[in-house]
Amino acid sequence: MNAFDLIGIWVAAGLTLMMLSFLYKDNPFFRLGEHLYLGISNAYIVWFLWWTIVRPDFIGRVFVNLEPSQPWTPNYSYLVPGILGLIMLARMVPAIAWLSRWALAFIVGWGAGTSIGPTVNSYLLAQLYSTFPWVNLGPVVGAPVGEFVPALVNALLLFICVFTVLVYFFFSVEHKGAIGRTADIGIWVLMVAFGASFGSTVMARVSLFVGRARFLVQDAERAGHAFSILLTIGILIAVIAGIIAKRQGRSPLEPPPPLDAPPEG
Amino acid sequence: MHVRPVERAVLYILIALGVFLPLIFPFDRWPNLPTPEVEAVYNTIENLQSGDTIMVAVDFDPSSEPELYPMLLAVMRHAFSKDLYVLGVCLFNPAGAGLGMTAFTTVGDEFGKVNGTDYVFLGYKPNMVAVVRGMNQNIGRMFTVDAFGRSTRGMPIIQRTPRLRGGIKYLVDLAAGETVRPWVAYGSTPGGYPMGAGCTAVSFADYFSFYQSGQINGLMGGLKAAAEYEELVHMKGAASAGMNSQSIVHVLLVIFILLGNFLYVQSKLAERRPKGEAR
Amino acid sequence: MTFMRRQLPIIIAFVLGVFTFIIFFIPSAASQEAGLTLDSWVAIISAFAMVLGINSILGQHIERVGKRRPGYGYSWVLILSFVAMTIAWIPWWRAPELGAPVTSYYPWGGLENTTGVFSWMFFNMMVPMQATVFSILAFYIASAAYRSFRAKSSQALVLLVAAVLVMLGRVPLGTSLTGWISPESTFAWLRLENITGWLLNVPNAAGFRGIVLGVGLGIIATSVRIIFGIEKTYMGGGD
Amino acid sequence: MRAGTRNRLFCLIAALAALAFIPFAHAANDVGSAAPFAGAVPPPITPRVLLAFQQPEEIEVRDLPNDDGTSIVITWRQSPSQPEKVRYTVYFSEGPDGPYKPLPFDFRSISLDENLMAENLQYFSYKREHRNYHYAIINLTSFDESAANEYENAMLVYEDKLANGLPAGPEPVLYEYDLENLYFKLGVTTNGSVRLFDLVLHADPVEQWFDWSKFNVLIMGVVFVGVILFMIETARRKDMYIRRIAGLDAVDEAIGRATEMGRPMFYLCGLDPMTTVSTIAATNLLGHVARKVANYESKVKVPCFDPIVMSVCQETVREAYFEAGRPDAYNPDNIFFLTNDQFSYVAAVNGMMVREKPAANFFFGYYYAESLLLGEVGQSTGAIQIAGTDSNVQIPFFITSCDYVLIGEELYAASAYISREPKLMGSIKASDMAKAVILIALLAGLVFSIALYFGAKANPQHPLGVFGEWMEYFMEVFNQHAG
Repeated sequence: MNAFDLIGIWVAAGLTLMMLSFLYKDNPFFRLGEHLYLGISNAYIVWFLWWTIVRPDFIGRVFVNLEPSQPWTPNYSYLVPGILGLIMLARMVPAIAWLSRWALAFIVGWGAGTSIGPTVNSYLLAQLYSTFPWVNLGPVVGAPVGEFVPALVNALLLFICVFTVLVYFFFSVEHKGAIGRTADIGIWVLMVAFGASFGSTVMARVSLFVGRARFLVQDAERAGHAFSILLTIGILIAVIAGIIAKRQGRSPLEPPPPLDAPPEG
Repeated sequence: MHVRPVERAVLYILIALGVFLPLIFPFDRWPNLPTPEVEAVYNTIENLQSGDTIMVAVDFDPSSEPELYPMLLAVMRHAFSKDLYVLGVCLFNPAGAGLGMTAFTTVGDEFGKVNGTDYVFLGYKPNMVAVVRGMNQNIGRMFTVDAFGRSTRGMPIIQRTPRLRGGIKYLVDLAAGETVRPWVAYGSTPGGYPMGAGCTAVSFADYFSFYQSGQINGLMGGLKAAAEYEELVHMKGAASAGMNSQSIVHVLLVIFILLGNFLYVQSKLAERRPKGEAR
Repeated sequence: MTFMRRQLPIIIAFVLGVFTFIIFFIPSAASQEAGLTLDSWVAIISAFAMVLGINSILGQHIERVGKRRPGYGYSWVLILSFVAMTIAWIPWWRAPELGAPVTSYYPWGGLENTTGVFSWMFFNMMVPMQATVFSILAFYIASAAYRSFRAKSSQALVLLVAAVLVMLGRVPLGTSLTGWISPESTFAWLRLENITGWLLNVPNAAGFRGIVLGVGLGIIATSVRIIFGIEKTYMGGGD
Repeated sequence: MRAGTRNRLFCLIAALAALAFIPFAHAANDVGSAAPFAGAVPPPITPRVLLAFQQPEEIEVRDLPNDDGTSIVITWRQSPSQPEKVRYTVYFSEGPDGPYKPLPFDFRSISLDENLMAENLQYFSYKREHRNYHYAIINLTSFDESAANEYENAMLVYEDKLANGLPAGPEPVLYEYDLENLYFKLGVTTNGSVRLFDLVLHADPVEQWFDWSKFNVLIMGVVFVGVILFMIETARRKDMYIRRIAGLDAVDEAIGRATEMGRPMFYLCGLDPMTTVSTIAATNLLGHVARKVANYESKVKVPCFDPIVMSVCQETVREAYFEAGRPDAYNPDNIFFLTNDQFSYVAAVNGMMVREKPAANFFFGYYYAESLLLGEVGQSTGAIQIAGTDSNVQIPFFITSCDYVLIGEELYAASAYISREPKLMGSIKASDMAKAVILIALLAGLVFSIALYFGAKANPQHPLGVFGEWMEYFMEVFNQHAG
């Protein structure tokens, strides 16, 4: 554990506690962490885009040969995205800002065009085909009762649920009478679906905090008890701030007086 | 419909305690009964003799660290407790290399193993297929430098196992993405060494078909499997504590929901009673 | 002149939209190649556009520092951390070629230099903060469940019951509540993990399938409005 | 001659033939063409189970349809004999009668119940009898790949030997397969030994210019696009009815409340880039919301996750202020970029929410795990929150933390609902008609399923004969194009 890693763990533990302090209330520590995080994440994204897209796909194809051992010829067709990219940057110059619409149209048109085929295929057809009862029942027809009956019940229930939920999404028809009742069943099915989905993700979310707690309790403690020291400092500061707040007659949970009023803008 | 600050504070403190206490004071009230696919990985490593070499592929990144990092620690502790030599590599993305370096050094120090002689972490290299094929043939040529920037030319562990084919007895691929299929197709099958895998709970179903078809001889899915592995190795660590926390927090949550409903029903009754009896 | 400002973008969107739609149906090598080339072109244009983003955020905070607006100290933190990390990844001097004995400490380079300053900042600043903000969800999922799972209406009751059942069915402590029902008996489906499995496989899958069918139609309708220039708000205009 | 003796005689003759075959096999090996591949020579005595295996009929080879001209496909009718552990395999050679070797790349042998033509609609049309036809796809480019692979490995070994001064032998050369005349033979194999059927198969792959397996996708897509354009035209003349969507009626209420309290509103377009259609829908809706904000002389802040989405939002809001007749009130600083990293974006937005205490929050577009972080913090600051997303998993989190939630398609109907523009309402009517068609197809599928169930009870092999096949074909028409 050389000094390089030791400082690293202390910084990581400190920033972890700073960001967790948001659970108590918004405080200067969280704000510091927030702005630090913004600066670093933007720098990381610029490196990531350069290292994984601009350098290999654009520079590597048009200007410089990145793998000297391989035969290489410049592919000038890749200048087109470069020019369109620069046109997009024309937005910063108000006089020719309208030029950027060409690049916008290119991207939005591409997005719309590429989505129709796969959407029909996997959003519509795949869901429709797997709702037909025979698809799930076909292979099970000959099976013994114990296996066949649950499959039959599930296949029919699946069909009814999809049917009613789809009826709920009708827009241009008044939800009254038969359609209204089917739509109501559809809402019930959606509620069960959302409840089940909510319940199934609790495990994943809790394991995230378990991961952080493990880092604090194991890795940070091993690096000179970083966790316990920083935690006590944090609690002390919170207590002192609470006392000052009480003396000024406002509850600790309110933010301090407008020493830093929200920036107008 | 608002949550009063006091309720919110009590809620958060209880959850924080529910997670921290099992980590600080480990206990095992609720055993994690091992499932066959996890036992398969354990038995393969358990049947190896000391002096054999295995490779651990750290193919995940910080976003799946909570589930796969404890699994990595458990497998490493098991391997070192049996005096196996361990090679490490990360072929998923550069962000995963850091986790591998920390795990290898932490568990290495725990067992007094020397970096370079008993274990080596080779770091990240892009273009997975070429790297796996190259390592099957000659590790030193593919990784001239390990993750710590030291040349692999003079390393005893590299001299002892110059290549994966015929060099290692087992491969464990802890995968957060699509790295199991290339490892099977270009590493384990042509190289002739058996392979096991670990994955997040979410992608357990996708990799189960590899286990059923026998391409991998064992599969560990999520934190629960890591806890089972720790149970088998009798070295209770982060995963078992994690599962205890999960149990506590889930039950806490159910209690809160019932409590919330109880208070809600009471407030509804209180509203109706004064109007009803008009005392 | 208005052709260049108004009609030409619509024509570009139309041509791109129809071309990418047609490629989907042509399996030949040339069309696959064209599809992949267009994908990487869009990625390159989006990468260039990031300059607009950096210009926007740095612009805001430099202005906040310049005008000494309240909270400008934090803007200093943002600007300095951005500059520090950007300097860290630009390879100022030639990196030592691979395998050469490591003489001096080489701090520059992005994540590929695992012992560089950039990697240090990534692993000790960005990753912990990312994991911590993500982990706050464990607290918010509790307060959201506590506040909103109240049996106000029959629908809310159904939402609450489904969530509780699935939660209990996922944890060893929970499933031990119905552990006494033997897995082989006819009542095996009453075991919590089987109920959870059923809830996720039938109502949950069916509910989302209905939504996805609706979303599919919505996506196609919106794409058509874009390609045929019926909905042009994305291009703004005015002049 | 009783069957038993006939069989034994047959096996005797076959064994003799196999014996005769052996020297030839060996000879071929010595000649050993320059192919770097020392294939596993089939052991001399083929086991009885392979000899007894009845050769399948109708073994044909042709170009693989709907592909880019790199693969051929061998199809054959299932053989009546069904022993276990016997699998089909394919051998190749570079001359019509040359030595037949296993394929150089890892070609998984096919078991007797695998690779049925009826199950792969990407290359075969759906027929019931296709249930007892097998297929094997051979991609000719993998010959060159495996040759390159062999060459690389050989070079590594060669350079290794040179580096250590060992005798390295001749320098390996990249073997060129002549893809025009490759000949194949179908065979059966069990634990290492193989028997090839003596039918020589050869075909030239052809590049298709239309993927017929996607024909159903094309028809449905074009018909639906036609209906949308038609409805948009007719919508100009007569007005349309749209059912009440609670979330969208609340938008006016939320804007009004924000103006009274003199506090800003936050509008988020989601975390997907501009190429995702739900982000396009979110920016369209921003245009209509911004026009109302301009009329109310209130302020809407739009923190963006993607720079292109930011530019589009700036254009949209400027256009809205222009149409509302107040171009001067437009302030581009209200629409700004934060970062493209998920959690620093959320931390920054949460910080702004707590400090500026907006009166209303709008979350439209596609969201990931951070939906609850935004919703919960917004809820704790007491803002009215309206969310609309098509990312299924995040809808429950918005339901527990927001006042109104638009589910899935309601987000796409939002801009039409609020603007009431006839051309947008037309496309809503079109998607309703498409939903009606889907419901009819589902009902037909239900009826067919019930009929097939009773048919299968009567005749498990061919439920309802030809009609049954037509019903199954109807359902397969709605099957997605795999791969």
